[in-house]
Amino acid sequence: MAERLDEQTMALRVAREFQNGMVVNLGVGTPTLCTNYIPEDREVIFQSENGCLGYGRTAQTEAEQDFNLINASGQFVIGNKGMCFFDHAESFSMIRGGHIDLCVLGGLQVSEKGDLANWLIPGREPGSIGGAMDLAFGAAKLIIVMTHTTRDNEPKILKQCTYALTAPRCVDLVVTDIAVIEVTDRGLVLKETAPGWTVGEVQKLTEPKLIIAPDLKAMAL
Amino acid sequence: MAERLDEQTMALRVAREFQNGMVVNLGVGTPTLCTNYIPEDREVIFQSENGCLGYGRTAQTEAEQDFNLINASGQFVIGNKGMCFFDHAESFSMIRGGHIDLCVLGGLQVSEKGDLANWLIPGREPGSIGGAMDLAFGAAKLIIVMTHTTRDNEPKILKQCTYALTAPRCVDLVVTDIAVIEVTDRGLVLKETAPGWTVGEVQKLTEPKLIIAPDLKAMAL
Amino acid sequence: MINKLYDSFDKAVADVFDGAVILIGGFGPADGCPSYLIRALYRKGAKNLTLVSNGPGRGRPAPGAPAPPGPRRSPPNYDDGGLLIQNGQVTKCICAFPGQGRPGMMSPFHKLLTEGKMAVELVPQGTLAERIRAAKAGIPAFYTLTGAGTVITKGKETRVFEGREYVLEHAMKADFALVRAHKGDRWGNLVYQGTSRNFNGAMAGAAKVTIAEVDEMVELGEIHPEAVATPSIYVNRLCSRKDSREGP
Amino acid sequence: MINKLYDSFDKAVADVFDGAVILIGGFGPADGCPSYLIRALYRKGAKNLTLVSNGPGRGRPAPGAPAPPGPRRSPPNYDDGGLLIQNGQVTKCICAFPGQGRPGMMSPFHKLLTEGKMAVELVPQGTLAERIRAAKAGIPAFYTLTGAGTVITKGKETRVFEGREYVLEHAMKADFALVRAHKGDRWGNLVYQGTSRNFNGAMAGAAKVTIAEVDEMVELGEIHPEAVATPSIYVNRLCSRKDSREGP
Repeated sequence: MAERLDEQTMALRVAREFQNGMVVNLGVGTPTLCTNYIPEDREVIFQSENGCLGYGRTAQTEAEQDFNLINASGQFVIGNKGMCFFDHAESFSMIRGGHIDLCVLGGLQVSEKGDLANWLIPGREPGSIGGAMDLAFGAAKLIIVMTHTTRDNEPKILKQCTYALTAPRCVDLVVTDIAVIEVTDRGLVLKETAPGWTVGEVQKLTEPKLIIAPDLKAMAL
Repeated sequence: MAERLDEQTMALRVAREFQNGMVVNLGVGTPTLCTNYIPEDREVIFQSENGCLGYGRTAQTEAEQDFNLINASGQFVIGNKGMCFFDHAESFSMIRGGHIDLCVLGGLQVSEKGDLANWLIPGREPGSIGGAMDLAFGAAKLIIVMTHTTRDNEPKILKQCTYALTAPRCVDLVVTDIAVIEVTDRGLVLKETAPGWTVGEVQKLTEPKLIIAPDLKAMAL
Repeated sequence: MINKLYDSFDKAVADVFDGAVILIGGFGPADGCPSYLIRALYRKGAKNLTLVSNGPGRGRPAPGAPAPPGPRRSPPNYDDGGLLIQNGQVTKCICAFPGQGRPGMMSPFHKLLTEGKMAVELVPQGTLAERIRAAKAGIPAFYTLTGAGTVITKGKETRVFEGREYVLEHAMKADFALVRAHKGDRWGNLVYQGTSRNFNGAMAGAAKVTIAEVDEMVELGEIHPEAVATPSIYVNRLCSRKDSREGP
Repeated sequence: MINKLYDSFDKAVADVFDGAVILIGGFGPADGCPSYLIRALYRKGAKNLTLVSNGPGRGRPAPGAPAPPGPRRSPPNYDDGGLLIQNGQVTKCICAFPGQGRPGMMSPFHKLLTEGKMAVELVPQGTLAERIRAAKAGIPAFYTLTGAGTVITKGKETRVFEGREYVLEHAMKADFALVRAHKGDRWGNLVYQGTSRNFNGAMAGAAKVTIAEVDEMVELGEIHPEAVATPSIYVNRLCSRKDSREGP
C-alpha cells in the first residue's frame, strides 16, 4: 500500500473546498491547519467560537503572539482587515442560526448515515464537548478530516458509530489520509483516492460498502 | 374642590421616587417630563426601548435636534457622558430580564390589584401596544402617572379594569393629579393627597375603597 | 475577492418576490429607516408582502408626495414602510405600534384595515425583537413573561416556571431584511449612528437575505474590530446612498 | 453620584456565600480571565460553590505556585477557576470543556471527579452561552437543535418544530458573575480586547450581581457610546487592576 497523506496534505485537500466568500469554522487539530492553504484568488472569512470573525493565519513568532487574539483551539492568530469581535452568545447565534457556511472538524467515527462521534472516548469521561456539537448541528456544510483508521488500523468509518454521537446525520464530506468520501442519501460515495491507493485498499479499511463515484479520481494535491 | 395638579407637577412628584443610581424607563406623555425634575445630588440613568441608555434631557432648540438621538416617545434628546447605544434585542433583554429598576408609564385604568390597562381604547382597534407590555411585565418597579379620572370625571382607578390589560398585578404606585396611591397586598393605600384635597374627595373619585396610610400627608412639591 | 456592494438599490431588491415576508428596520420618526431600499421596492412593485416592523410608519402615497401632516420634522430623504402600505403592496403587517385608529382621523393604514384589505398582527415590541433575534440565532421557540394573562396571547400556549406563567413565542422567519446603517465595508460589517441602530441591528441576519443601506462605504479595516455593531456574516448585500446609481 | 468602583477585590467579593452559583468568564489560555477576582475568592474561601465557565481551566494549587506543565505560555498574573477547584471550594462544575481525563495523566479536576468530591454537568458550548443569555434576557426556557438525539440531552424534553427535533433548555440562573474587561467607567460601561470578550461579554448581567475586573478605569464619556460592549446596566461592581489595594 502507498503512503498515507500527512496532516498538512489533508488540510490542503480540505481547503480546496473553500469557495470565495465562505464563512468557515475550523475545529481543533488538523482543521486549524487549513488557514495556511486558502486557494489563491479566494477570500475566506474564518469564524471562531470564542468571538472572532475574519482572523488571519496562526502566529509564527513570539512577537506575533497576542493573548487577546486566539482561535477556538487556543492558538495565537494574527489580525486581518475586516475582522470583528463579539461575545459567546453572539458567536453561537452565528453557529446555531445557520450562518456558518462550512465547518471542518476532526472525527473519531463517522457512520454511513453521516452520524459523527468526536467528543468522547469511552473510559475518558466526562469528555470534551466544547463547541463541536453546536457546529455539527448548526453549520450549513460539515467536513470531517481524520485518519482513515485508528492507530490499531481499525476502521473509523463504520456502519454505525459505537461512541457517543456528536450529532446524527450531520456529515457531508469525509477527507481522510487515503480517500475523499461523500455522504449521500444512497450511502457513502468514494470520490477520490490518495495517490497510489486502490479502491480495494480503501474499501478494506472502511466498514460500510462504498459506492464508487463514476468520476472517481486520484486526489489532486 | 381644590385645583388638580398639572402634568409638570405630577412629573415632579414622580421624579422624587428616583433614587441615586437607578435605571429608569419613561413611557410616552407625562412620564417623559420627569427628565426635567431629577432630584439634585442624584444621578439617574434613563433607558429607552429604541436602544439608548444614559441619555439626557429633551432637546430645547432645533440646533440640538439630532435625528439619530431620540427617545422611545420620538422626542429629540441630548447626549450625556456615559451613554451607550444598542439594538432592540439587547434593549429588551434589559427590560424583560428585570434590569430596569423603575418604569413610569401612563395609564387608562388601574385596578385595586394593580392590574394595568393602557394600550387599547375600545373602538380604537388594533391599539398601540409598543413596548409598554414588556415594561409592565419586566420592570422591577412600576409607577403609573395619570389623571385621576377620565374627561367625563369617571374613575380610572377601578375594582377591575374594563379595558384590555397591559399586565396583571404589575403596578406598584399610582401618581395622579390629586393623590399618590400605593398598591399593596391588602389593597390600595392612600399615601398623599394633592394640596387642598381631602381624603373624602379623593375617595369619591376612586372606585375601590382606599386604605388611609397612617402617615398620610399632603404631597410635598 | 468578497464584495457585497451593489451599485443599484433596484438591483439589490430585484429578487423580492410577491408574497415575501420582509423585515424593515427603523423606529419612529428617527433616521435609520432604509428609505432608499423602500423606494426601490416601491418601484419594483412586489405585491402581497408581509411587513414586519415596529410600526407602519407615517407613510405617504408616493415618493416625493408631501409628508403627512404632523408635529414632527422628518429626516432628509425619508420614507418608511407606510409608502408600500399606501401603494397596496402589503397584505399583512406584523408590528408593535400601528397607532390608535381614531374615529374621524383615520390613517390610510387604518382605512386598509377597516376595509379588510390588510391584516395586522399586533406583537409587543420586546416579543417582536426577541422573535426576530430567535430567527437569527436558530431558536424555533422560547418562553416569555410578556403578555401572560392578557388578550394579546389568547390562544397561545402557556407554561408555568417557578410559579409564574410564561407564553410560548415562535421565531419570526423572514425572506428579506432591509436595514439602514451608517457605514459598511465590502465584507458587510456595519456601524450605526445613535438610536438609529434600533431594529436595524436586531434584524440584520434574521432573514434569509439581509440587504443593508448605508450612508457610505469605507475600506475594509476602517471600522475598528471592537466597534463593529453588525458582524459581516449577517449581511448579504449592501447599497450606498453616496455611491448608488439612483438618487434619493 | 453613581460610582460602582470598589478599591479592593477582596471587598468586591466579600458577600460571596457558601453554596453560591458563580459564572466565571474567560476562554482557554487567553487573557480575559478575571484572575484577580478569582484570587480574592480564593482568599475569601467560600465553599460548596457551583462554577459555571467554559472549562475548569488549567488551575494550580495556590496563587504563586508554578503553572501546570503544558506547551503554552500563560498571560501575566494569570489564574482561572481551576485555582478554586484545586482549593476544594467547588462542588459542582458546569462547563463545555472539562478536558479528556486521560488514564495515567489525571488532572486535579479529574481526580476530584473520580473521588466523587465534585460533580460535573457537561453542556455544549453554544447551549451554555444561550442559557446564560436567557438568564440575562428573562427567558426561562428555549428550544435548540443542539444535542437532539444524543446522550447529552438524555432525559430532557424534546419537541418537533417543522419536522426537526429540538431540545428544551433552561436559563442558567446564577448569584454572581465574575468578568474581565479592558476598560470600565464609574457607571459600569465596559470594553474588552479582542477574543478576551468571549464569555465575559455573555455573562455580564446574567447573574444577580455582576463584578467586573478591568485593567483600568476611565472617565465617564471616554468610552465612545457606539463602542460600549457591555452597557452599564449589566454591571454592579468594578475593580481595577491598576488601582486596587491588592497586588496581583
